[in-house]
Formats: sequence, structure tokens, C-alpha cells
Amino acid sequence: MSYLHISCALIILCSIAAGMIRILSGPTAADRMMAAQLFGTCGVAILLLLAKGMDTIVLLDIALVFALLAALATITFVRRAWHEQSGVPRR
Amino acid sequence: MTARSTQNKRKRFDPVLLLVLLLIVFLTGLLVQVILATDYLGSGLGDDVARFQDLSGVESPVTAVLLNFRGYDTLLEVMVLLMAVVGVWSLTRAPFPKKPIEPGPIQLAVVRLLAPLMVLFSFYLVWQGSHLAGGAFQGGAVLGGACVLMLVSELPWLKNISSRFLRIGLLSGPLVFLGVAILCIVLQGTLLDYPQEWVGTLLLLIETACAVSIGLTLACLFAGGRPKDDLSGGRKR
Amino acid sequence: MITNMLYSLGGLLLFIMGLFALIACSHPLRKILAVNVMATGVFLILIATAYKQAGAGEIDPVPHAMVLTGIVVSVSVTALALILACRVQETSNRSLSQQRKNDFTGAGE
Amino acid sequence: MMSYSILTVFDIVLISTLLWLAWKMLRSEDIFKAVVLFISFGLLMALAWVRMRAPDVALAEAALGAGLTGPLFLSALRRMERLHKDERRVDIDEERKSDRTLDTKQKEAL
Repeated sequence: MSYLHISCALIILCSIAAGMIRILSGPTAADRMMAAQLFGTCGVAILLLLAKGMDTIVLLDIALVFALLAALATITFVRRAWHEQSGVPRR
Repeated sequence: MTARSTQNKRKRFDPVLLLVLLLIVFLTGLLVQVILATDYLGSGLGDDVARFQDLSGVESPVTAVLLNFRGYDTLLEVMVLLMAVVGVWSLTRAPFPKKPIEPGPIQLAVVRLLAPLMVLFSFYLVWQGSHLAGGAFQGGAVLGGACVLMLVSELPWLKNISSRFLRIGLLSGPLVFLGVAILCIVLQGTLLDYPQEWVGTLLLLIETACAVSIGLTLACLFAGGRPKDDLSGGRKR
Repeated sequence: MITNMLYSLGGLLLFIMGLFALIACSHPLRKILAVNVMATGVFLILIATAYKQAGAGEIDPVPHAMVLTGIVVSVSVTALALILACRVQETSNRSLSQQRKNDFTGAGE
Repeated sequence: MMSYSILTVFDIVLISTLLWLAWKMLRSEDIFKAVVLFISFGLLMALAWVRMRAPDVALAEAALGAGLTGPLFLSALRRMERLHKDERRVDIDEERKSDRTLDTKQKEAL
């Protein structure tokens, strides 16, 4: 186990905890979604650091899944917000 | 919780909520006792799994448990997923907008870049399930992610695909699994007792079929209703 | 041992929170979220019973397999519940608006 | 020993963040906020599974919890909002009830 990597991961985890404030207080929905997106990026960083720190190669795959699928929620959100603005006729 | 705000609005003490709170505190105390009394030895089956690992045909213990030692469990679970799709399809029709908004160039680029990568990675995960982390469920989930990415972009060609292919894909996992199970009964006399020389290949076959069907299941659940060209009722509007 | 205890207690608190929100909140989406939180708490307890430190031996794979199937099933159940909630709202909404219309025409006559 | 203690700190921070997230998710009045919190909750759960040395479960959670449930909830939310244009995202039934009674009272007055 590597002390340095795990403490770096801990710092990024604390930054996630700080980023929660943006989700909780973000004035618009887009702010909240962007904060969640930032969490995804931080999660990738933590996983890469833990993969080095805990000597587990499999964590790299999990980081790849995070990076691939993090965009999904944002894309869904963008399509949805766009629907609201462009005034699609509602039932 | 929201209960608090409603509580403040109505009266100071809602008796029902107070009762619920009391019961929950009681339950918490009970469960803390249980947790403190646990000795953290797992299920106690870890040694057995390690002993028969060589016979299972895969190197990863979790995959061995899922597909070999507790194979009937996974077989039924794949059926449960199919039942969820049946439930959703019987409830409502998929809400396709009348005038879909064309995806912009950036979104098309994202779909073009990400969707093939996701499909590739999902099959990599299925293959990797035999020796490291991964397997049918993880691969199927990533495949489902690729399908959801295409669905949410409302690609125009997506609606013109006949739902017959979708149905075949959805059924492939359960049918292959069930077929192998019945084959095992014929060959060995017991359900899901794989013949020893074929076990690795059979597990990979089952996993691939299940991953495809799980991915399509998740996509159908996201689409939220049965497809437009219903085989039962023809095209009604 | 400390780590197992810590994560089990976290799972327990998640379960309790979800249970209380399930009872106390009325919005269907929030109820579905609460059920998800409850399920996650149970999974956390299950995995925490099997955890061993690095170097302390092999981890029991049976709870892992159970939780894996549990996660997939809970996602599909969530999707089904969401569609059900949508349908409920659609039908109740329609009946409500019809009722309103009837009320209105009745009052007009 | 040093890395063991830092791992314990990591555990404590992770669990307390998880519990805080769950608490805020279940008591926030804005349902959209709750959904976004749920997405990040799934993400942190994946980290917890990694910490519990369960990479299989972490993979499944990363794909399903952090990746797919979010879009599921968001599309369901949109579908429900399309029906309820005016009662957008507010999770207070009291207000709805009072609105409805007010509406019917107004119509009766008409």
C-alpha cells in the first residue's frame, strides 16, 4: 500500500464533499448537473490513485466505465432541458 | 426530511409520525445490536468455493459462483429481468415525440465516438469475467449504456428497426441459458451440471448471450414502453 | 474488524433513513429513491460482512455474487416502478381534469 | 500502519459523505436536486465497493448506479413534468392540495 497515493485520493474525496455544496445550493439545474459531472471526473481520479495505492489493476476498468458512462446523465439532462426551452407542445 | 416541513406546517406534533419515529428508533436499536453481535465471517461458503474453483471452468470466484455453483439463481434472475420488460411493455407505449429534435453535430460526434467504444468495452468485460472482475451483468450494463446513448439522441434510423430483432435479442439470454440447462439434464442427468470438458466454452456462450439480452433489457426499460410496431395489434395510433 | 463495523453501521443508517423517508414522504419518485437507498444499505451490510483486509486471506465471493444480482434486479425494479408512477400520474391526472371539466360544464348549465 | 490509519480516515470521510448525501437526497424539497444527488450517491457507492475489495460489484454499480439510473430518473421526471406543467418539481403535497381546493372553490364561485 502506498501512503502517498491514498492520501491524494483522500484529498480528492474531500473535494467531492466540498463540491456537494454546489449541488445543494446551485441556483440553476445546470449548476447541479455540472457538479455531478465533476464528481464523475473526481471519481475517475480517485479510482486511478487507488489502483496504484492498493495495487489492484481491475480498478482501471472501473475508472474506464466511469469515464464512458458519466456522459449519459448529462446528455439526458441536456436533451431534457432543451425540450423545455424550445417549447415542444405538451399534452 | 420533508416530513419535518409538513410537520411544521400542520401542527407541532403529528401523532402518527411520532409513532413511526418511535418504531424506527426501536428498530434501529435492535439492528445495532445485531450488527454488534455479527462476527464477520462472510457466508461461510468461501472455503468451499475455493476448493471447487478448479472444477468451475473459470478463474474468477464471483463468476464461478454466479454461473456455475449458483447457476439456477442466475437463470431465474435473467427471467426476472425479462419479466420486468414484459411488465413495462404491458403498461404503456414508448413515448416517442411526434417531432423529434434532431441531434446537433456535437452530440452526433459524441455518439459516434462513445457508442462503439462502449460496445467494444462491454464485450471485453464479458471476456474478462472468466479471470478478473467482469461478466455478463457488467458487460450487459455497459452495452445498455450504449443503447441508452443512442436512444436519448433520438437517432432517426432507430425507430425504423423492426421490433422483431429486439424481441429475438431480449430472448437470446434466457433461451441460451435454458437450452444449456436442458442439455445438461440430457447429458448429465442434473440441471446445470455442465460437462467438464466443455464448461469454459459453455459459460462464455451463456455470458455473451446474457450480456446482449441484459443490455437490450436495460434499453427497453429506459425507452419506457412497448415499441411502435406491435406484433399483436398492428399499427394503431 | 473496525472497517467491517464502520461500513455495516453506515449501511444500517442508510436503511433506516430510506425506511423513514419511504413512510414519511408522499411523492412517488421520492418513495422510489428511498427504496433504492434502503436496498443500498442492505447491500453494504452484506458486503461488509464478507470484507477482509488485504493479506488477511481470500474474500468470500458468495455475498458478492448475491449483491451483484441484487443490484441488477433493483435497477430493473426501479425502472418498472418509475413507469408505474408515470402511468398512475397520467391516469389520475386525466381523470382529475375530466372531473374538473364536468364540474365546470355542470356549473355552467 | 501509517497507510492503515489513512485508509480508516478515507473510510470515515467516505461513509459520512454517503450518509450526508442520502440525508439531503431524502429531505430536499426539489425532486430534481434529489435525482442529481442520487447520481452522485451511486458514484460514491462505487467507491465504497472498491474500498470493500469487491471490484465486480463496483463495476456493476459504476455502470448501473452511476450511469444508467440517472437517465432513468431524469426521463421519468420529464415524463411526469410534461403532465404537471405548473406543479414543477415541488414535493409538497400540502401546497398542491391547497391549490386544488382553491381552484375548485374559484370555479364554484364562478
